[in-house]
Amino acid sequence: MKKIDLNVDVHHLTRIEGHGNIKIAVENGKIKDARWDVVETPRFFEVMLKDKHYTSAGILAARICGICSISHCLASLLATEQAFGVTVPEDAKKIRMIAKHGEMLQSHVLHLLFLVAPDFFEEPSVIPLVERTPEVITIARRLKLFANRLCDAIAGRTTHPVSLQVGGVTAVPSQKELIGFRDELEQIINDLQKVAALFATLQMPDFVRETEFVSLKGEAEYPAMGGKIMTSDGIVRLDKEYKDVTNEYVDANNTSKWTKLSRESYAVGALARFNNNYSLLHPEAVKVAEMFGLKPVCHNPFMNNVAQLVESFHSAYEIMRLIDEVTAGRIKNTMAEFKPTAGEGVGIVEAPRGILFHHYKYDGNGRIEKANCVVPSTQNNANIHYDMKSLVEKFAVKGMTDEKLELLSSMLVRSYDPCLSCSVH
Amino acid sequence: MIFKTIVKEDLKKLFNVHLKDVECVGPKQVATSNDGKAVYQFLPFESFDEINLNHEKTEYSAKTYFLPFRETLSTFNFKNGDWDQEIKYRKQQRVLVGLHPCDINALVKLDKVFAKDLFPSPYYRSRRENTFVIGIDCDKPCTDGFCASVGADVVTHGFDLFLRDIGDKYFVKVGSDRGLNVLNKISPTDISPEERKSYRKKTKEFLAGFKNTIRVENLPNTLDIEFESPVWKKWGDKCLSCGSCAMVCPTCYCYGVSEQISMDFKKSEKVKQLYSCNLLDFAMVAGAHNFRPARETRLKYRYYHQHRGFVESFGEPKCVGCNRCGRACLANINPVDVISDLQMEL
Amino acid sequence: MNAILHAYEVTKEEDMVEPLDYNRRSRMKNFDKCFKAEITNIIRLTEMEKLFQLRMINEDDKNRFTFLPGQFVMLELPGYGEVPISISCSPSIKSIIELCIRKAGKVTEALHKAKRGAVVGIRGPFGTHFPMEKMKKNNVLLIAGGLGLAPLRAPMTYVIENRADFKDVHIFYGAKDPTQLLFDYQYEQWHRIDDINLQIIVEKPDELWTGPVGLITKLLDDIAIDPDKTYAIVCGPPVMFKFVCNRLKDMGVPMQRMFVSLERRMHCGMGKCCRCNIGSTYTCLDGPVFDYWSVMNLKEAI
Amino acid sequence: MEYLGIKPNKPKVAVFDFSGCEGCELQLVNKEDTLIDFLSAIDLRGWREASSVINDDYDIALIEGSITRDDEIKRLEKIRSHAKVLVALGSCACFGGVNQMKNVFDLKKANQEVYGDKPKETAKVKAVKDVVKVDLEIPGCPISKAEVESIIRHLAWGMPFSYPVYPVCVECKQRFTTCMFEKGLMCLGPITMAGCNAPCPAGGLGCWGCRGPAKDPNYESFFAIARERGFSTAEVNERLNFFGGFQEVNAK
Ligand SMILES: Cc1cc2nc3c(=O)[nH]c(=O)nc-3n(C[C@H](O)[C@H](O)[C@H](O)COP(=O)(O)OP(=O)(O)OC[C@H]3O[C@@H](n4cnc5c(N)ncnc54)[C@H](O)[C@@H]3O)c2cc1C
Ligand code: SF4
Ligand code: SF4
Ligand code: SF4
Repeated sequence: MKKIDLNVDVHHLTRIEGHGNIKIAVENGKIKDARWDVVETPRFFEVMLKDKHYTSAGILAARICGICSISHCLASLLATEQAFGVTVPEDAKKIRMIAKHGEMLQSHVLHLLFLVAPDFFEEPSVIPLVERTPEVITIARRLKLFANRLCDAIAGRTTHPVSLQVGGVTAVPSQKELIGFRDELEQIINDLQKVAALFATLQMPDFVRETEFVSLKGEAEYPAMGGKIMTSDGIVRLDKEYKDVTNEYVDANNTSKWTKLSRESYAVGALARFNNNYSLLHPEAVKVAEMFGLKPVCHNPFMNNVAQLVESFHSAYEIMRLIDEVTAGRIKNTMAEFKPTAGEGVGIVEAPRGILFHHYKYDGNGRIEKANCVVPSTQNNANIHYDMKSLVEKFAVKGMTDEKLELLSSMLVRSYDPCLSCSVH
Repeated sequence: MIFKTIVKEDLKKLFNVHLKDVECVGPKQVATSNDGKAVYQFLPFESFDEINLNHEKTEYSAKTYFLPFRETLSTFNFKNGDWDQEIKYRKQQRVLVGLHPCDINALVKLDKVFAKDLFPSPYYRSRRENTFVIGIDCDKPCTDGFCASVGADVVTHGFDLFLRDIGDKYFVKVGSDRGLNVLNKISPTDISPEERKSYRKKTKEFLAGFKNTIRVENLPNTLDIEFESPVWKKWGDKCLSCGSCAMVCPTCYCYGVSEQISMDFKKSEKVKQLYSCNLLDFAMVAGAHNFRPARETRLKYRYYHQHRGFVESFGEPKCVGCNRCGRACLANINPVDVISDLQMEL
Repeated sequence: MNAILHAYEVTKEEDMVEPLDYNRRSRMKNFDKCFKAEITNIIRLTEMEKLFQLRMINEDDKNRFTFLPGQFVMLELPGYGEVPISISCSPSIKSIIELCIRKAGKVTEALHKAKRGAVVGIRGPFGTHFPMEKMKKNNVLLIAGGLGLAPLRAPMTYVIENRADFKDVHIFYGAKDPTQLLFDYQYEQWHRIDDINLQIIVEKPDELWTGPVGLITKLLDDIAIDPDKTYAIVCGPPVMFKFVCNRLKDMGVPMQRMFVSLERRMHCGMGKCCRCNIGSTYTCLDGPVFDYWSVMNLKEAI
Repeated sequence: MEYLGIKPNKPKVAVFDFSGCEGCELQLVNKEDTLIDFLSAIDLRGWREASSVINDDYDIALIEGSITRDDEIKRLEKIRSHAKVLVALGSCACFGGVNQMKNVFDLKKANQEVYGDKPKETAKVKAVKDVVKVDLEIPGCPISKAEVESIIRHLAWGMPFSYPVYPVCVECKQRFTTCMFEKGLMCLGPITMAGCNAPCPAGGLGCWGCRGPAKDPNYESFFAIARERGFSTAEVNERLNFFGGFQEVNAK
């Protein structure tokens, strides 16, 4: 048998958000090293949030992540609203939800078509695809443009929203504008079908490592904001008990913390939501899952890509339903009356990359005394790390070139759609 | 002038039935201010119920429908080292309703500059001629306006129809043949002697109601003599140089032109953007030399243009006394205070 | 279109793009349309200034474009912008327009990079002119400082071409140092013209300089004029024309017989954008040529 | 396209990210209608977030994020040595952004609070210009893609780029926004540089000054106005300090 020596050293992996390194060393068929290290610089948001007035908490929190700023902002608002005991008007909730789904669509499309797709075409970036498959790029642009415009209209801006504020929303697009978006959705869903057709031709690596999946527990709807936490290993917890789920700890090689629950690590994100809440997906989204043979509980991390695609359909249909509901009557009140009080609140949002927690403790003057944020990618990092080990065990030790392994391990990390600056925050 | 009366309800019909497929713009409530007052803005509406003709005064003026904040003057299309120039005007019809006397008088002043002067502007004329203007008299003078002082409280022309609320009817002045045409859709009646009386009574009450005045007699000369007055520094020190006054003013029309190449480098647009003489680089020339580096000088020149320059060119002040600038100004710089300060200097 | 609004005459596009014609400017309908012109020659004058010779591409435009000394055009470089530039050549030559341009910023820098054959746009001419007719049968003083020679060149060539109509002609030109002198290749020719007093002075001479040294006002020391029969055109930066005009005033020349050309920021050339407005006066409509009396009455002019 | 005998050059561009949320980089792939034209106008030499191509030969370096660790200083210095034009992209790069708010805390304590007894390396937050020379700044949190496009076009045509000198209020007026102060809210618009198209006042948030000061702002008058309208000095200063663009400017 041939001697197997492998060496992969990826410094600052490309086409992901933030800075992380892959290190794999196999000597003589023995794994010396197989690591996923996050080296992003810490920014200390939890410390910066201290002493902040509730009016600026959401603005600051949004800056944790430029890609899912709407989710961070919403989680922050939910935490504050829970602390103050605010009941957000129904119309405002729906409008927030449209923004939430808009972000989900935008983020998933960005990941699938701009960051993942080049791997399958064996290109370094999306730019060569402009010439190779212009139709795909046209679709990608159209989808993203739609989602961005929708968020701009609803939240005032896609990146770092402005009109999502404690108590509700401060600006509402006109009925006419909303109906305009509704009319475009047919084309959007059509485009998503084409994306699905494209992904159906791509081969996802056949890799399975059993893990625990953590997400919000949907009650009547596929989960998005607020509610209980559940895991695929059968644990259910209240929002206040989130720390029992996350169990954050510090790893020496990572600026991102790691988390664990029933096993050495757990996963969050599209696949986790899918696995835990399959029955609540929109029927059209389920059809797409079936097309890919994706069924719960799936333990192949590469299938997270497919789960994102499934969710994109779900979000598109949800946007349609929500716009219909909002435009059916006259939008009444979108802002609750409230007074800041002393108290604690936990805001949980299913961000595109997974479950997100913001936990604030307020003094009586509307200022934060203590803040804690647990971010999706933080929770995924340990899982990626253990996946990496398992991936090397399964594939590499049987023989593979360095290049192939580098690509495969990079694709593994990318399939989680990690957001590292966010995970370190 | 032809005078008619219409039943109020018919006006609604005019919009909701006859003008259904034309773009209609009127005073719409957009917000509530801190002190509980409704804030109005001239904005497009679908149904007549969305607007309120009893509004006190819109926050911004209606000029933007004639002099938009941004307008493409021409497009240069490049090809093979050469180019051609393409010019387009806005020709779509629009109905503008709810303009007060100050607003209409402002349009008449803009007409002097943009439609009739040495170099008439086709961009303006095209918009003006394709806009159907329906004005309405104020029920009572607004709290802070001084239109009467600058002769802008009464309108005689510059509209297609002009209404006054005389109870259950509108008294209508018809200013153009197309105005009459439109009016005929909703069967107007000839005015009765009582209606004429009540129109005149209402108008008299309105004119008698003015409290807010400025003394404009000899103002152009005063401005000249007081060029170095410390009054300018007093107000200039407060000025934020934010241009808000000129943006909301119905008669401020200064602008800047810039060119923007498209991202594919295939064409370039020459874009006009309304500017303000209060903005820092208004009189800046090459080599960064600025003719008006001081806030007070820039502020002063706005008043000069309103109350001296325009008088010299057209025999009347440019200001129509709506005090929109005063309301928009966070530093509370307003013509009444500034001008009375100046007059006091004497 | 809504039929009931239709009764009113709607502006037709054709109305708006009627060709331009100078001298009937109130009948002109569109002043935003450019004449297309080709750069036929570029002459480097100094480090910072170049003379551009332009020729209208369209034959009709060429015939229609007439101007008077002192007027300016808006020079359009599609994609870069538009700048006001004085016409710097004789009004009698129909085939060519000369513009002397200093590299000062965005647009002018691009122009300095342009090559022969490039196509630019021209709008105008705009503004007032020097009253050449009135000046006839009088002495004329043509005085320029620095780039002021650019606007002065039009009246100057006019005077030269119509030499017989004028009495004494003095042309004074001053610059900081010899490297900044514009049109130096033409001095020889101008010197040879009979009965014109051409004097060139620099503030800081170099080794090769043999002419007079000092400020331009110094040249006035050596001439005797009959102030009642004298007109002056003074072009240059405000500090310069202020000194010269005051000096001429002391010599007895009436302020209304001295003419200067002002520079302001301009974005339209048509008295609309207000950028060149000085109080009540538009530099583009009432100027750029003003008599000195008016300038002194314009606040902030200098 | 060639015009005036001048050809636009295709600048070699590389994008780098330091400490930040990468929202500004995201903006670079937004504005989808001109995205392809934008990407064709540049020769992309490196952009970790979007491409696996990495090349050290570039003219323009777009730098996102602030500088908070020694290895970042070294990386930045190396980039500076390659780049002809170094552009600071976004408020973090231009003035430290929200990140600089951590500078008021004791870093040791902060570290302990987040990482317990296993502290991570960190340093006081710096803007890019505090470390290397910056040629152009595009402030904003996030940046406006339109401005980036405009800068790229100017660089491609060798034209100097100029920023609006006026404050946000002008853009507010141009989009019919009712003034925040009218509604009883605070807004830094009158002293902040325009160019963002005033999304924050339009969304009911008021301007937080993410683009830093306009040219020659009238601070005194602004502070007086804020005071008159019942906003405390602390409130005004908190806002001025939020994005770091108004360093050393404080209401008294
Ligand atoms: C009536 C008149 C005649 C002129 N004649 C000449 C001439 O013959 N030769 C010559 O070299 N220059 C002349 N100038 C000055 C010339 O217009 C400026 O140098 C030029 O506008 C600079 O533009 P830029 O884009 O290169 O510079 P930038 O500094 O980039 O200018 C930006 C903008 O500012 C405006 N601007 C800047 N400086 C001036 C200025 N001095 N006057 C008016 N607008 C300005 C322009 O509209 C320009 O678009 C004249 C100016 C005027 C008003
Ligand atoms: S200057 Fe002021 S008061 Fe006069 S018309 Fe303009 S906004 Fe109205
Ligand atoms: S909201 Fe802010 S930016 Fe807008 S006009 Fe008011 S003060 Fe200026
Ligand atoms: S309005 Fe203010 S805070 Fe908002 S983007 Fe503009 S400059 Fe930044």
